[in-house]
Amino acid sequence: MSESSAKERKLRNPIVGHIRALAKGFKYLVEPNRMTLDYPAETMKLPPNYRGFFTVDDKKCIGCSMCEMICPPQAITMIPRVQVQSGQTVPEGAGQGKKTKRPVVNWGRCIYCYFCFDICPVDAFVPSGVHDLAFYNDKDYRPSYEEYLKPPEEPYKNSKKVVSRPDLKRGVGYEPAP
Amino acid sequence: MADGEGLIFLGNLEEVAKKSLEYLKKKEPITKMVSWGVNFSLWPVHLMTSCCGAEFAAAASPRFDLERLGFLPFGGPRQTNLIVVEGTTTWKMARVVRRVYDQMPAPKWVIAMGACAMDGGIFWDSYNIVVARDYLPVDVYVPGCPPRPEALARGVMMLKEKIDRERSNLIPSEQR
Amino acid sequence: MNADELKTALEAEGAKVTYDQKRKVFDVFVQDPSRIKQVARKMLELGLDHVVSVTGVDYPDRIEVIWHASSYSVDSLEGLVVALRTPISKGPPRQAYDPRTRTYGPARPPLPVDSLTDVWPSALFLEREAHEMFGIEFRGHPDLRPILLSDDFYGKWPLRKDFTYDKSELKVA
Amino acid sequence: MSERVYNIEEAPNIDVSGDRYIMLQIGPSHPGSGHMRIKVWLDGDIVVKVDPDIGFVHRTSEWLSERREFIKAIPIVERIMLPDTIHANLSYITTLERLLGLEAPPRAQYLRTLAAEINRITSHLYGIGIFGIFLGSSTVYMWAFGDREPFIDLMEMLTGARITYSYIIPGGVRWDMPKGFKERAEKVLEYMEKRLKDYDDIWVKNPVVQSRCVNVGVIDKTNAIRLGVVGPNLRASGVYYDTRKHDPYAAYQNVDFEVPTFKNGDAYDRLLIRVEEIKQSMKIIKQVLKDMPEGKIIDEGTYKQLNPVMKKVYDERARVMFPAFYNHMRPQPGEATGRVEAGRGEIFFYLRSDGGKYPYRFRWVTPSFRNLPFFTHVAVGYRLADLPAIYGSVDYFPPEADR
Repeated sequence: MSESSAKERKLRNPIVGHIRALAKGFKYLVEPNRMTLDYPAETMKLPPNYRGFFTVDDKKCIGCSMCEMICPPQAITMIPRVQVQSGQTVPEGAGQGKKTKRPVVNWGRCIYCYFCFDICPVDAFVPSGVHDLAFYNDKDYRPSYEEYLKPPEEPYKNSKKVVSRPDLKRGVGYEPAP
Repeated sequence: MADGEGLIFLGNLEEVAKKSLEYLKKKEPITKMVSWGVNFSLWPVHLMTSCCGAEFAAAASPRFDLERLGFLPFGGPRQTNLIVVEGTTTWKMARVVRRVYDQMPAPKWVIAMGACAMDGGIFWDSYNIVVARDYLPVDVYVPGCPPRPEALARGVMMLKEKIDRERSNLIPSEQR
Repeated sequence: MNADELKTALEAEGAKVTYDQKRKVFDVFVQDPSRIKQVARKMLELGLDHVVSVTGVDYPDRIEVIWHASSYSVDSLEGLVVALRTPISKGPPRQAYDPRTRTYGPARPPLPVDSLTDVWPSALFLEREAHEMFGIEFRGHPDLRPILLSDDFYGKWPLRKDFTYDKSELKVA
Repeated sequence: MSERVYNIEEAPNIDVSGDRYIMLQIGPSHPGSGHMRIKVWLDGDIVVKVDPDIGFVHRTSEWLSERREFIKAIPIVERIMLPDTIHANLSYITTLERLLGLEAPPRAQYLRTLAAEINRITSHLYGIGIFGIFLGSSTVYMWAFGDREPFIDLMEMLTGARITYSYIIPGGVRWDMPKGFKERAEKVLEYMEKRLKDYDDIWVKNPVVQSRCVNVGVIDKTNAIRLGVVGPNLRASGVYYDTRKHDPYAAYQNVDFEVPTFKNGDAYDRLLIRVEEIKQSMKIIKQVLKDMPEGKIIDEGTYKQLNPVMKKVYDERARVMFPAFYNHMRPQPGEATGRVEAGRGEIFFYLRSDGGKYPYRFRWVTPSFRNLPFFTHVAVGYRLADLPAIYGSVDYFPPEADR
């Protein structure tokens, strides 16, 4: 024990303590600092690197399966790409090459670690900016490839977009998003 | 009420009272009022099954303050009508959760919060993990690992919509 | 007392000591499990006063039990984690899964080794965990009930490499 | 202020089987945090024996990690210690780097220290808030959880997640400090310093708290060492020990900070020490922000393996993408250990590789689990009404203990 300078604590006199605690409580009663986000009316616009729901850029993806390999909960599955750019549908299994596979994410199992983003050799994943979704049943969170390509819709479109900022008085304050 | 509405006042007093009660339960102003009441008193059990409990606590804290939506964690299961499965449940815990669920009075709802409760999450292939829908009737799934408090708020609001949509079944029948 | 002095002191007890500073491994290997308590007493005497972890490593022919000890009271040892390691040989291999009766062969009996809880009381729960996960029977341990898992898995020793389980046997209610 | 009735040495040997003692089960569903069943044997209302029944959140992290690639254990260990995710991540990566023979560049080390200290503050505020619930004060729960939010916002800006950061990777960190982070952090620290004075009045030096915590749950120095207590609980008993000082990792040898210790080892000291540590963490954060060296955030060897697209992303957005070898990391056969001081105490890692794709043995011990023998002793001899104060002051986090 090289430094054994244990601190001596000072206990506060109970009467003084009660008065100071009450005074402090009273101060916050007349001067409350609210940091509440009025959620459905105001929604947060999160920093650009926030890890929320995401989609894949169909043009960039080369179907290499790296994301499937690194996904820790195995939420990504590579499926044969059925729909091509022009909108025409090719039968499943047509064109056996590597490039015909595309990743699909099971939202129920995804842990939003973004390892897939970082292992992707062509940087094909795109964050959607949406982070608050919920589903009614267990079929909804397993999208097909077409559903997955569309970025998830923001739930409250008419809400006020705000960003948080540090506030010296109440800790977290909000200002309208740029 | 198979006899039709006109025959409510047939029979002795007890029967009439019973029948009219059944009739009123299905009527719009009553169900609307009950649904409104239930919607703003969704008290979840304070049962942190796992680490999503930290975000559950954050959702009850001043910044997100789900008490605005009538969502107030309660200690005893007898006063509650919502159970939030917060993340992973193990075999040992699932039996406890089921027991707590059975103790809750009807009507009751279940929110599966977090990837582990929905589909196993990162622990999906563990021998000790059970997903929520295997032992409880889940109403709303909230994805995330852990979900943001906003996502939980959205889950609660979706549950409210669901309660309002199915409000005709809200009042339980005679047998509990 | 520094790492080199500790090394000589423990080698005098008949242990094989290796020290790798880069990987932070200070390894005290005792070939004979019956001498483990004696070495542990010596370690306690030298100032390694608490246990950080007790665990096993399952090899094909043996299970090695490792106590990681460290010090709060001796200044120069505080940066060290000393691993006290001893092998116990496994019994006959376990019978395989029988699909007809849908059962496994009887679980391999726990392997005995001396408990060090009377030397280091801080090993109490750690040894209990190692017993549950590896089926190491710590002789002299006051309480070897399962701690982390439900009773369904007791006797199956999950962290051994031959662990198998049948999910259909488990029920919530 | 209650006095201890039973002697701590003789108490565990009392035979509780007779009619004299009542067994009371508390939990697993209880109005505090987490769940663990505590079986308590009472003589009248005096606790004679405590038997914690844990394992309700045992998620088999060791078993799973031995069946996954090395890189996939990062999210697993994080989810186990939710209030201390960075520390779990850091301890695993420190050990893995020793096994791989990698070393992170100075800037990455500083960023790790920065993240770890911000996380320590949120972790202690979490503990203080939960302690408030146990003592029946929802005010301090609201305060502490509210004041966690500015720090969580900082981490969100730095790492891109609220709680599960997955920020530290072998050889460095994933993102550089974004623009405007420093100014924001300074503002948050200023706010917190002011706020800590208010905490003194309303909670820490409140006579109600003093009367419930002083001389309750005392554990002296000898017993604390004997039972292997870790973290703030150890230092509250007067043992000067901190892994950051005694086994330095990241950039801790370059920053100047004190390790606060207290003498009495009761519930009140365990509360005070957390407040003191918040102050020290803020001191470290200020230094780290001031001295942050320039340079890469990933080691040269890993940087060279990035493909041109990834290098472009690194230059434009200061984001490290993973080279392909992360998918199949194969360290040399051998073993390594690592220790990190998390908010609740010391995390210990032991990794063994046989040269294969998966760890041969993945062993880790979390602080809460190591505090269990202490927990069986600390409440003995006090009244049942003191149990919430003692349990709350230990800052026990069940999912962390069960792993």
